[in-house]
Amino acid sequence: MGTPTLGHYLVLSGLLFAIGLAGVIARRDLLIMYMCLEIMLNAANLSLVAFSRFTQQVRGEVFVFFVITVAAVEVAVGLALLVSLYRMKRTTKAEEITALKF
Amino acid sequence: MAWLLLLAPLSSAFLVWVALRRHPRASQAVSITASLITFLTALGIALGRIEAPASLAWIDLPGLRVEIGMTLDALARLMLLMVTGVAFLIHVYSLGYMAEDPGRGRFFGELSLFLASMIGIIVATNFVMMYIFWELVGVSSYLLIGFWFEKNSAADAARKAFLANRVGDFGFLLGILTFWATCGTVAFHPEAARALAGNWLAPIVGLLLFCGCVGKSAQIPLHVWLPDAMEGPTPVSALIHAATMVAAGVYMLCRIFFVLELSPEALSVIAWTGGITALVAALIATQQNDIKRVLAYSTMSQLGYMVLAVGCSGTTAAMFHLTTHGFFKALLFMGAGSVLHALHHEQDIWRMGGVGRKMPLTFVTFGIGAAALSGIPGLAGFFSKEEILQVAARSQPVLFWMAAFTAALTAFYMTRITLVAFLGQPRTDVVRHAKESPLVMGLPLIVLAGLAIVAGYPFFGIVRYLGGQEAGENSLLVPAASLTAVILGLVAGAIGYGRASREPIAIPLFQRKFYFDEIYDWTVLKLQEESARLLSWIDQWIIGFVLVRGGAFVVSLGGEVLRLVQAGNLREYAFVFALGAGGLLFLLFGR
Amino acid sequence: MEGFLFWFLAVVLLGSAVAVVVNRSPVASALSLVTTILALAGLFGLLGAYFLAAVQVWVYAGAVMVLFLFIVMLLDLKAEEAAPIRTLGMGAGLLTVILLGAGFWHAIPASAWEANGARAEEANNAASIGHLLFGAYLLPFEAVGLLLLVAMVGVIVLSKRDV
Amino acid sequence: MQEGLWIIGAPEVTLAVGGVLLLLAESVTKLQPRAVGVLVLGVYLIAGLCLLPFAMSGAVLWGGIYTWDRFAVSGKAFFLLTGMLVTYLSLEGEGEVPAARAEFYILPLFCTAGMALLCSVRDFVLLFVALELVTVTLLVLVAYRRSDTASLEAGAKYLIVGGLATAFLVMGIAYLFGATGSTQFDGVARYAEKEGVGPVLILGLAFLLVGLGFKAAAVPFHIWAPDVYQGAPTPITAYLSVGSKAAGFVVLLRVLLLPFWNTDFQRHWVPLIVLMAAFSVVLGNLAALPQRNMKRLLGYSSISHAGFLLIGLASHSFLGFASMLYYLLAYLVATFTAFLVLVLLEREKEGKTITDLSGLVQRSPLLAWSMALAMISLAGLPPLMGFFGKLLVFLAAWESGFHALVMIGVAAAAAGIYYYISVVRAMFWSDPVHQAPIVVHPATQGLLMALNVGSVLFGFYAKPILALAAGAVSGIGG
Repeated sequence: MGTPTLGHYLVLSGLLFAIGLAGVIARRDLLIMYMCLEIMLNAANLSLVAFSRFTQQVRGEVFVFFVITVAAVEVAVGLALLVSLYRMKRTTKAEEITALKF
Repeated sequence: MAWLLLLAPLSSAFLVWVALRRHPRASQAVSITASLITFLTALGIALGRIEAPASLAWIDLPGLRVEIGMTLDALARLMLLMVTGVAFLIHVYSLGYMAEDPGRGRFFGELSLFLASMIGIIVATNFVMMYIFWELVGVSSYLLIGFWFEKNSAADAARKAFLANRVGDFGFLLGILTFWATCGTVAFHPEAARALAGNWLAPIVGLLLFCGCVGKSAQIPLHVWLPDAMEGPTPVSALIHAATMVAAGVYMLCRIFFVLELSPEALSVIAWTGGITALVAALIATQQNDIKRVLAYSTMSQLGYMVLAVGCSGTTAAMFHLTTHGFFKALLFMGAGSVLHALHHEQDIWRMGGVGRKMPLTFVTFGIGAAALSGIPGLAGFFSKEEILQVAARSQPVLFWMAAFTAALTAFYMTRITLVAFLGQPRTDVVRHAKESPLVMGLPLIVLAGLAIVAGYPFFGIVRYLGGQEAGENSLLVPAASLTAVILGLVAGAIGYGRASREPIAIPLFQRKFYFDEIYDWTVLKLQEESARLLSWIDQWIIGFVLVRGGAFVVSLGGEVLRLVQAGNLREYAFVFALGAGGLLFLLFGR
Repeated sequence: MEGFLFWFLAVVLLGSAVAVVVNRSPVASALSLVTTILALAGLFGLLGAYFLAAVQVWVYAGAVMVLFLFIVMLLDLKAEEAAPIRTLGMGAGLLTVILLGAGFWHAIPASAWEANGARAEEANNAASIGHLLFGAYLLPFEAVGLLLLVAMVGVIVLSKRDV
Repeated sequence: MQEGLWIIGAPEVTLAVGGVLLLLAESVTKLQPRAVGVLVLGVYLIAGLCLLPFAMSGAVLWGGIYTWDRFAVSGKAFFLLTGMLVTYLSLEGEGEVPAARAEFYILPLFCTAGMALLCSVRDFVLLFVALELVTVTLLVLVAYRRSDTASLEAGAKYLIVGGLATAFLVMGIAYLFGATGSTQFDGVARYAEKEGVGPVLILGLAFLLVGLGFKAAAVPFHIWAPDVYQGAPTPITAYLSVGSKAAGFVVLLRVLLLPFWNTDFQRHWVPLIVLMAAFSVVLGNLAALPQRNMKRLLGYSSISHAGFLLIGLASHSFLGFASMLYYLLAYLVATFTAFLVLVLLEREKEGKTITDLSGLVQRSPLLAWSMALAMISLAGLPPLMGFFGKLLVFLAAWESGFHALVMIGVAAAAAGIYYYISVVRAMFWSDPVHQAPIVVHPATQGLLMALNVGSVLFGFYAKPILALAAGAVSGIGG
């Protein structure tokens, strides 16, 4: 087990991203789908930090800082929305929220 | 000054639309003044008192410069004079014809818009400007034909006209784009087309541009809208079918002749389209009973003549016939309108009879128009038709014989409707109580009848104005053949219909207009069915598979798939999104 | 040592991420997500981004995930029934993982596999981030401030009981 | 322009400060929501006035992350106009908005601030933050009617799909940063010029396109649009269809013109844009055909317009970009006219479906005519702005050699006429379902007239708008 290279980190991050995406597609509960979105954002963060280290640029880490903040903001608003939705419809299952359709 | 041509009717249309729709008197006044101003301006231009203005840049971007300007050469001046003159007379006539219509304010506004767009086509200096006004003519004629939109038939007719024109315009637009792409400019300049000379694209460009004419000038196979367009008020029929909209196609062909002449193939397609249209329309006209439909088919037939002339490189002949035809066809339509006005919109000639005695002025003027259209020597139609036949005889002998036969048919059906409608005994009570139309409708008739008599003579100067006849040997065969044809037609008509009170001949093929409508209806129906099937297929499979409801087949594929493709389900949305992203990646890296 | 830590954390990271996706109970999913985030913080540390590792633990594991858990408990979400998620959803998901993973793999240049270069030794991580944050990136920083305000108002608007 | 002075001119600053002040004032003094709405209009006006003196200046500020050029200024003006019209729509459709209404007027200020900021971005970090400001604010606004399940559902869908787009965007930026070591546009451009275009850069470009395609609602990232358009409060639907879409295109222009202008890059993104454009025009127009719900119909129509705008973008020529900007303005005018009429009808508790529009001409000729003009302009018939927009876009694409694309576009536009005309037919040629005549406030009458006249006038007299657009485009280039 040698020292991990940039490639290792990138593949790791890519896999994480794909798992998150798969979760968004596969899960039926909006809340869990949202958790999977968080995984995807985190995957991007991992790439950023890895790049930041291997290009010797702190700027990437600053961007991660922004991403974390924005993610927190989105979680706050999104959860508020989901709670309101739950209050009205008593569910957060994706397939039960399909009044708007073709 | 010359800008008045466009500004006067445009501002009239705008004023009526914004403020005066509810005030018929005011909008009549505004609209008639505007058309008078345009006519006077056109007169001033024709007399050389008004010069063409400098062009303004309308779009000025690197790579594309479109100017808005005015071409005022002989071609345009003649057309301007004819269009504005006829339009003015039609405005005056409409005062009487539309006097009782509650919506006439709107009517006059739409007339002004139509006039403005027509003038735009005439003076256009480049393809883009012409296309803009071309489309605008389409829109405003849509409004005018559908003027009585309460009637379902009018709404349908308007839609039909619109659709047929769109088909033609699609080709026209592609033609313009191709021209621009090859020549690098959109201006009407013979030098501009140099890049096309000898290019394999030349016939394609020519034919694509011709598509626009096929739609607007009602050539086969896009002619079906024109007879139905009779649903509009009669002044509209006169305006659209006589002088202006349908003539726009022929005018356009003359204007862009510098492109067409680069390819003999395109020219012969054009000539044949015109010849066939002329013949088929004349055949249909012999068996129609609706007076306005007869006139509509005869218009189509005459337009076929003009297109034929262009196809035989006889632009002068085409424009000459266009002008004289504009006069006598407007006259015929307004005469017919006058009859309809008196007979409370009875259009069947077999329910008229003896109208001539009740309405002498209308009868005399209509008769002059009919004689001019039939090509009786001494009247305008004779001279111009003669020109076209000469041109045809020189380059396409087969088409010449077709055209001569058409001339006989023309004389035949004009005799038929004149005899049946105006002579004999009144066949209904409405006719017995008919009265001559008011003077405001009569005056335009008189003016046009005068023009229908004199416009053809050399002293009137139309041909000279256009720069003289096409060079070439004039054969004696032509006048002989055409005279024989006219006489044959007249005699046949007189024998067949002199004393008839019922239709003596019945040819279903002609009555049913060669079954064009049936064929189209069937095709459209099929198309609709097929596209409905296609749409529902898309709905079920593509949209259904990706994001909407599943159908029975989805069930058969398995309930699992069904669950995956639920309607409005966010999970599929996410899946589609991911597929899209995957597709992008595939396109970038998969190659 | 670094190699061992990397592989250990990577396995934990991927395993817990998969656990988020496949767990039927929402609470279990949320807890798996916490694990994911902690593992990620470990990787950040491994990459020398100590400050971010701390932020990750505080903000994500500390605040965001507690919020998630709280909501899960509040809504009293039931575990999902087995059938649909097990089969087709998973199939589509797996397909996505494979496709995207292959895409990433393909896109990563060979040079990346040699780049195990020296760490960005800008000794004090937090300080340099701070400098950038309040220097070059002051404008986005202010914009994020505005974003937080919007979020605050938004949360109130969306969840306050009707007056 | 003096360094620092831009703060006075930048609308984003004025709008943000105005918004914060209004929030404070409203919580302290119990202002009427309507009054807040009028004040918001005032804030937009002030921002516009402050922008004027700086309209012609140019500078690159903040160490290169923020640029002030003619494109930025035109974009900011465009978004100010959008924001103003949205607020006017909200004021007219007051009954649609629930309690705690004042925020409904104030939040769009922040959103517009985000859009104005987007016009000036020259750095991916700033781009991300500004884009999120727009998305999050819109999210709150979409779900604003929280006692209405449709609104909440729309919000949930926007949340999840928007979240996906954000994730892709961040990933894309990560790759771009990783490959070039810079987050600034010109840094990326310089790197690509020097080192060539590698796979990581292209990956970044693709992910960026996904994120921005979501904003522009272009196929295949369009799925959220019809649902969200239908569920959101009507003024917000208008905001989404004009503001959010325009923001997407502004950023696309900025991004594709500076960092990705390199021909090696063009080889990659031009075919993608062409495909997206073709699919958008076809799918948007076909899917709109069977729709009866007006907002949903406009949703699909907006997808097709994204396609037409993309055709302009795809031609990647000066003419294409300029005509795209002209098209955007035409789209703004027509869309807001349509939505203003819808809002007025909704006040009468109708206006949801085409049937509700039946016989509108007998109830209010002004509304019917305005709607008809809007539809005709969207359909692309002369002489309205929409026609010239389409014509120019087609011309540009044809010149760049995308003949098939233009033919698809023309055919799709022709198919689209059908559903626009069916709206017109309902208004003019059917008997009214509802009878009560509709009373329209004089100011609204004036606004409708202004929009109508503008649509006709700037169609015929396109030169000034085109000159503006051309100036703006020439301002962007590297």
